[in-house]
Amino acid sequence: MQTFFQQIINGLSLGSIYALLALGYTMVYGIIKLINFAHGDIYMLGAFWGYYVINVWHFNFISALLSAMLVGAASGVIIEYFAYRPLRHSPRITALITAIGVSFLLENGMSYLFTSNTRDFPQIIKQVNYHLGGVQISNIQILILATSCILMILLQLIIKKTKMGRAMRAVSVDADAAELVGININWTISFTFALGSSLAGAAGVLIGLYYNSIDPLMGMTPGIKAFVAAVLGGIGSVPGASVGGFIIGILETFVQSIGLSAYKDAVVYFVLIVILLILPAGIFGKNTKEKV
Amino acid sequence: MLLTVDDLFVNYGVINAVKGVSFNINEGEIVSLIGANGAGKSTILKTISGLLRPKSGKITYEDQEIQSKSAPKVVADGISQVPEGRHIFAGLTVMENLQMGSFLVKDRAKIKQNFDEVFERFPILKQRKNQDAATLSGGEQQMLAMGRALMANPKLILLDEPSMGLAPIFINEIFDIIKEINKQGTTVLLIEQNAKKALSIADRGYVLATGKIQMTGTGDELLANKDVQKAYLGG
Amino acid sequence: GCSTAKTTTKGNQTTGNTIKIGVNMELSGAAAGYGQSQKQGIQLAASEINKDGGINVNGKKKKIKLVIRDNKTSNNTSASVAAQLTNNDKVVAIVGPATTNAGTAEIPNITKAAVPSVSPSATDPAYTLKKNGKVQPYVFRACYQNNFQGATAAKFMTNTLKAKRVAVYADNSSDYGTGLAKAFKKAYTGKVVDSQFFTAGDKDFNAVLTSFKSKKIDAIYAPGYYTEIGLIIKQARQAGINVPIVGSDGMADPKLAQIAGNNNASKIYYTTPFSDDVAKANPTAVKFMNKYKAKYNQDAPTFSALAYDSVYMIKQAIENEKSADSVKIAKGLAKIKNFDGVTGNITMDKEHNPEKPIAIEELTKGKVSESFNVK
Amino acid sequence: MKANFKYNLIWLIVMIAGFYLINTLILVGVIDSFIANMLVTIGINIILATGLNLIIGFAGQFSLGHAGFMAIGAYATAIVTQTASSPVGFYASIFIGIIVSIIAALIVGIPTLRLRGDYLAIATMGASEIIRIIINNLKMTGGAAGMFNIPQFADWPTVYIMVCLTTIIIVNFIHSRAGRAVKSVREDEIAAEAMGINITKWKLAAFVLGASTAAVAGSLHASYLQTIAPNDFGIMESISILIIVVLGGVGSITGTFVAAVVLGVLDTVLQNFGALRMVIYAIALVMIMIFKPSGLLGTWEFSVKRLFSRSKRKERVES
Amino acid sequence: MDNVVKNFSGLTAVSNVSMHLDTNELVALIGPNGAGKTTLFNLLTGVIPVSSGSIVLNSDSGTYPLNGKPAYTIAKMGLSRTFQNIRLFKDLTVMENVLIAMTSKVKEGFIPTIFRFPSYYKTEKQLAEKAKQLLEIFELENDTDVLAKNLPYGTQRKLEIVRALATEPQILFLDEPAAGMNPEETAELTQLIIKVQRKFHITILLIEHDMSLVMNLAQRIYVLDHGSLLAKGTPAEIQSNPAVIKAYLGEEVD
Ligand SMILES: Nc1ncnc2c1ncn2[C@@H]1O[C@H](COP(=O)(O)OP(=O)(O)OP(=O)(O)O)[C@@H](O)[C@H]1O
Ligand SMILES: Nc1ncnc2c1ncn2[C@@H]1O[C@H](COP(=O)(O)OP(=O)(O)OP(=O)(O)O)[C@@H](O)[C@H]1O
Ligand SMILES: CC(C)C[C@H](N)C(=O)O
Ligand SMILES: [Mg+2]
Ligand SMILES: [Mg+2]
Repeated sequence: MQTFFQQIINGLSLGSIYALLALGYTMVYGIIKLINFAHGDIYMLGAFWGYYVINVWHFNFISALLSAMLVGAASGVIIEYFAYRPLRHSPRITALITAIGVSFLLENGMSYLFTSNTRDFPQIIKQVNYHLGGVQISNIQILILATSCILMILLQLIIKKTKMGRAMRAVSVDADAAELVGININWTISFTFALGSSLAGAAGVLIGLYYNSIDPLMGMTPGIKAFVAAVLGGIGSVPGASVGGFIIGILETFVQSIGLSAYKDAVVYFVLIVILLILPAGIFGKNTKEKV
Repeated sequence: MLLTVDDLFVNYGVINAVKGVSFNINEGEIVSLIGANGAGKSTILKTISGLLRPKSGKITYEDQEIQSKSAPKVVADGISQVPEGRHIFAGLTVMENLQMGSFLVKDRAKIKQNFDEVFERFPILKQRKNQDAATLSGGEQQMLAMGRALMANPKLILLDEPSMGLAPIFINEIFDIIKEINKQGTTVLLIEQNAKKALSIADRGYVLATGKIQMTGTGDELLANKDVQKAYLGG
Repeated sequence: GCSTAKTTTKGNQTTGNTIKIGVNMELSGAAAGYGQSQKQGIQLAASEINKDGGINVNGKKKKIKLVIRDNKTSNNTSASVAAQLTNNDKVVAIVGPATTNAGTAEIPNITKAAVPSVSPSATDPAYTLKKNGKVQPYVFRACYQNNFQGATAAKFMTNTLKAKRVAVYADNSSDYGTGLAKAFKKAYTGKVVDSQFFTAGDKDFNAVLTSFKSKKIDAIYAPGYYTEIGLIIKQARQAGINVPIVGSDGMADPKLAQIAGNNNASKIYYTTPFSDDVAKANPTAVKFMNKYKAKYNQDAPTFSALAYDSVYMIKQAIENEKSADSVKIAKGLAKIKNFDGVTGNITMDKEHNPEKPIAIEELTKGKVSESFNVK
Repeated sequence: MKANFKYNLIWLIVMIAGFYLINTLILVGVIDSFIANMLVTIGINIILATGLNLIIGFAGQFSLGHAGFMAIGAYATAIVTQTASSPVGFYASIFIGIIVSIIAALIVGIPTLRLRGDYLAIATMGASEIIRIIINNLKMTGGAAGMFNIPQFADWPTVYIMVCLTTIIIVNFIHSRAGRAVKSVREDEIAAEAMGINITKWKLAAFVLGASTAAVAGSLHASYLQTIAPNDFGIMESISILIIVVLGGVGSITGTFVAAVVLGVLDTVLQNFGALRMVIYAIALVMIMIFKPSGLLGTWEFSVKRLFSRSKRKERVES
Repeated sequence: MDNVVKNFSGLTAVSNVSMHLDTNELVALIGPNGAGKTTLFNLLTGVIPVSSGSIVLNSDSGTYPLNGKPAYTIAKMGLSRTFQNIRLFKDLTVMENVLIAMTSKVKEGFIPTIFRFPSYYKTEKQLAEKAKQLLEIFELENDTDVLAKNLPYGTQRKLEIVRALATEPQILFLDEPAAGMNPEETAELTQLIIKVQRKFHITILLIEHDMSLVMNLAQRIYVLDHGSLLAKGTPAEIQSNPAVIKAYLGEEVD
């Protein structure tokens, strides 16, 4: 029983990491229907930023986190401006390939500049473990869990309740009509990228701190997983991204705990496919059947 | 002169959709633009509202050249377009669609007042205000599109085929509403396939064919014109 | 009749004053981390040799010219790189690739060109062998094969740690982890309670560790690389698993303790050719480590040491054969005996595997506290 | 009818001439084994990418799982030729690979092809990963170490012939009733169904055909390189095939050829740039996409017929 | 068709509609926006499944229930349609658009197709000729190689009708064929529809808001309002039906 609850904690904290990354994916996808392959690499940039400012400039945790969010936001906006904006009226698959190209560029560019060695992330917050009836959870786990829940609620509020959020939704359903009511599309899309990418930047610092190891390719695997999580939850949906992240985290943990660790990704993909067959637009996705 | 279009050329890649069109609209008028499919009517509207950039020509609005302004700036200047095919925001409620209409209006009281006016004019929208706009019927969507445009307090409203695909009973209603909007001080540029209806409520009209103005006159003059009758009024 | 063209060569000759050595290496892609370390070792060796005037070929000193090419950690590209190195660059020997997979992809092309290749780290037992069990004439390596390391770890578990129940947690994404796990299980006489896998790039091992915890184990055997094993150590210790963790030379890197955290890195053991003790007794190693530190401003990882040795093994072969022609170098490599390398005293066996001493190091608080000699 | 025969004959002559050109160049030493290596890689990529272009460009189904089917072919050949080490064994292994990949494509395709766009992409990517993970954990396939010492039966002529063969099959498929049906599915599923097109059947047809050519490419890959491992068939491999398709122009087989060649040459040239290679490659990729968003050739297709009618027209003008 | 019902999660778009079409009849379906006309077409052609009720086709060769059949089967059985918002295969040529509609009529095996047996060329040629003939009726024979998306709007509507005819239907459903056309073009279209019906001996059911077209063409009219039948009868009856005037036509009739 104790083991069981411990596994739940393990699953939740892994899930919260996927959720954190999936939120950014979903934001960007929601507005321009682009799988932003480079999202995982912005997370990597955030982690490296945190690494340097803490080690070299001796930032504290909060300022490292906030500055990494700024760096994430800035890189998201810059990438959108140079790589995606020129392709806004091109086929979506073109933009996807560009996103893959940007991802390659960030991964290999960083490897080139900083070598592909793994680095240990400075442990700026001392890890403290809390024990509750034999089940243990660390302060950093709680921090990540709380952050991703709060961010999810915050994002949902921004999208549903603010003027900018409405503008984002309007741009995503009909960009021309949005312009006709006075929405600056470029601005709105930049804002979305800034928001989504700042989440990746924050995730970089949090996850760097949690696992204590960063490298230029660190964005690849969780990037794909987080994307799968976003799809599972219904890509474009904020609560979907979180739920998808938690489901995958718990599922992976469960599969490993019953001794099928060699198949953990296979099981995740299998469940993904099964869920998509039942809910073709993911758990929270609106299945907008075309009206004939 | 509220709006002057001067020797306008617009291209889609190599296709010349509009070839040297000039016309003008006075404050308080209803001006109608009629012409066959593909004549370039929608293209002209989109160019005025800033969605398209002209190849050459001038568009002057309240003594300012606006042909190189972006759509949001044009909206801010007081020109609203009701696009062809309605283009309401699916997935947003009726209420949210209308809120989007006054995206650029800062004054909360003013927004509130706009809501009241729109709901008064389109009572059906008030009934449906929390419904997803995508589930409205065609006529209701058209009303929503007009309501949304009015939420921006436009001086000039551009209507692109507001009667398309509507049942006869809705068509009458829509034209009544256009007249009313105009009476309350909004200048109207109206594009229509339904030339008879359009010309009958218009102060002046222009006939457009393959990207050029062919004819102009008051609404009644055009209605009485033989060529116009033959080509656009069905005999 | 539709006969197609075939090319044959008698190997590449060295003409002029430079000896061209190719480097077919994982400089980008999944194994780039290892490839980069190896490149540094290779470059250090080459510049050292050149500073001394070069390699003595039958009385005449010739300098090394490295031709470094990236194989992207792709089999395809590795084959292509090998072809380019042998055909266009006319190298007389190749160092690399780092991985067994990229290494095997290179074999057809280097064999055709009769150019030997020394891989610093391809560990699969069958790497140097043909299907029929005969040795590949141009394939050499500078590292142990998995069987040897796995079996050594198994003996150590039983004899020194007295572990009766162990869990195996292996890297499932290359032959390295799976091969070692297999060799370990074959040689281990106690009970393997649980056997689980992870994938390179994973960062969260809590689920498996939690289930290990409930199983009363005496030790964990975790073959893999420091990038993941470091995290496994950290997460195991944080989860309250304090049993010894034993691994392989993939862990022999100063980064391991950094990633795990020094406080967590106790009761950690790994098999390695490159132990601190050996190093202290071995002037070659001391020299290497100092120079490496001076040049790259970091402690030398095992992979750099193995790559460094690979270059010197080629040098040795050239000097012994008094020729820098590729076919001769291959002969020379096969005959290497008592070569004084950073990673120990090396003698090439019949299957082109280096025989060298193996040691097991223990980490306490992140520092090497003891090393055991296993026979 | 005669005209049709003429065009087919011209194509045949072009193919044979190409073969002898390469052969001569090898004999006189212009093409060394390095360039031959590049040509074979390009050839295998062409087979992979034309199949994927059929699925994505013509049937409009966004599949991101091509590497999985390639893996099936590769392992079929590796396993079969291990015991049946003869040309017959090799061709039998290609056949087995095709059969297994068709079965896998049906299992994957029947349920998932109902999904749309990016959802389909993720589902197929997942399916392909499942295939890879299973291979990674099987004894028969050598696990993560993969298989090496695979006997080499595929040399460049084999690959050349297979490129011609698969291209003929795919191009003829596209330019026929089947191709039209498949394209109608891409254009508008609802309208296609209303015109009596069984959309599931045609989607599946394209998917299965694409998968079976991928298996052929896998067989050639395994036999030529003589070593394979599960990691060769991961998501990145699927993506790199996708890149060829999009770079050449989604819906242009000619474009696929051009892109495979361009990327193949670029890749080998970049070998000279060491660690910068992937950086340059990434920048090139982004640049090409930004400046040529619909791919190098868009949907343009080379056609002997058109060439002829054009030159005829010219003749008429001149005379 | 009997007591057909369609529910969309909570909304009843079509409720208990019963109607019938006789051979060679030309019937119109009118009603306010959102009355359920298009939905009814979708039910008849299998685009969406019916919630309850039955649809039956009585053809010369027997009686076939159409409920639950997929759209492509229904199309093969001889029910073809056009769409309210044009659904051409936009990036394909006019010719291809028509040929696709003939796909299910040809049986050419995979092997002969792939390896280009002479029989393949023969079938292709026959198909192309048949398509040409159809296109000639609508004066589209010179546009065979034009991409559908580059056609003017009115011509696209015509092409949709040609494409529907190419499936050799017994019944043709036209959803607002005159939408977006001016009166002149509408008149022209009216003539075409009459011509087509005579030439191919088919039954036509059409939806239209343009009363000039409806009143000139229809032998009978069904009026739908809020998903149920409001009235049925001849054009004259409908025009003077007060309920129809109130719900649909409005006070003044053009
Ligand atoms: N996005 C586009 N790309 C290329 N050509 C276009 C585009 N939009 C319109 N056209 C062409 O420009 C010309 C004018 O089109 P426009 O939409 O302005 O006509 P319209 O008068 O509004 O017709 P309708 O009555 O059908 O709405 C037409 O020939 C049309 O085919
Ligand atoms: N796929 C769908 N999902 C949900 N509601 C739908 C769907 N299709 C149609 N409806 C609803 O069913 C009702 C009938 O729609 P339908 O399109 O049949 O109307 P119509 O009579 O063709 O109107 P119009 O003359 O405007 O074309 C409308 O309220 C519409 O919103
Ligand atoms: C550097 C390591 C990834 C190489 C590994 N020992 C192998 O044989 O593949
Ligand atoms: Mg228009
Ligand atoms: Mg309708």
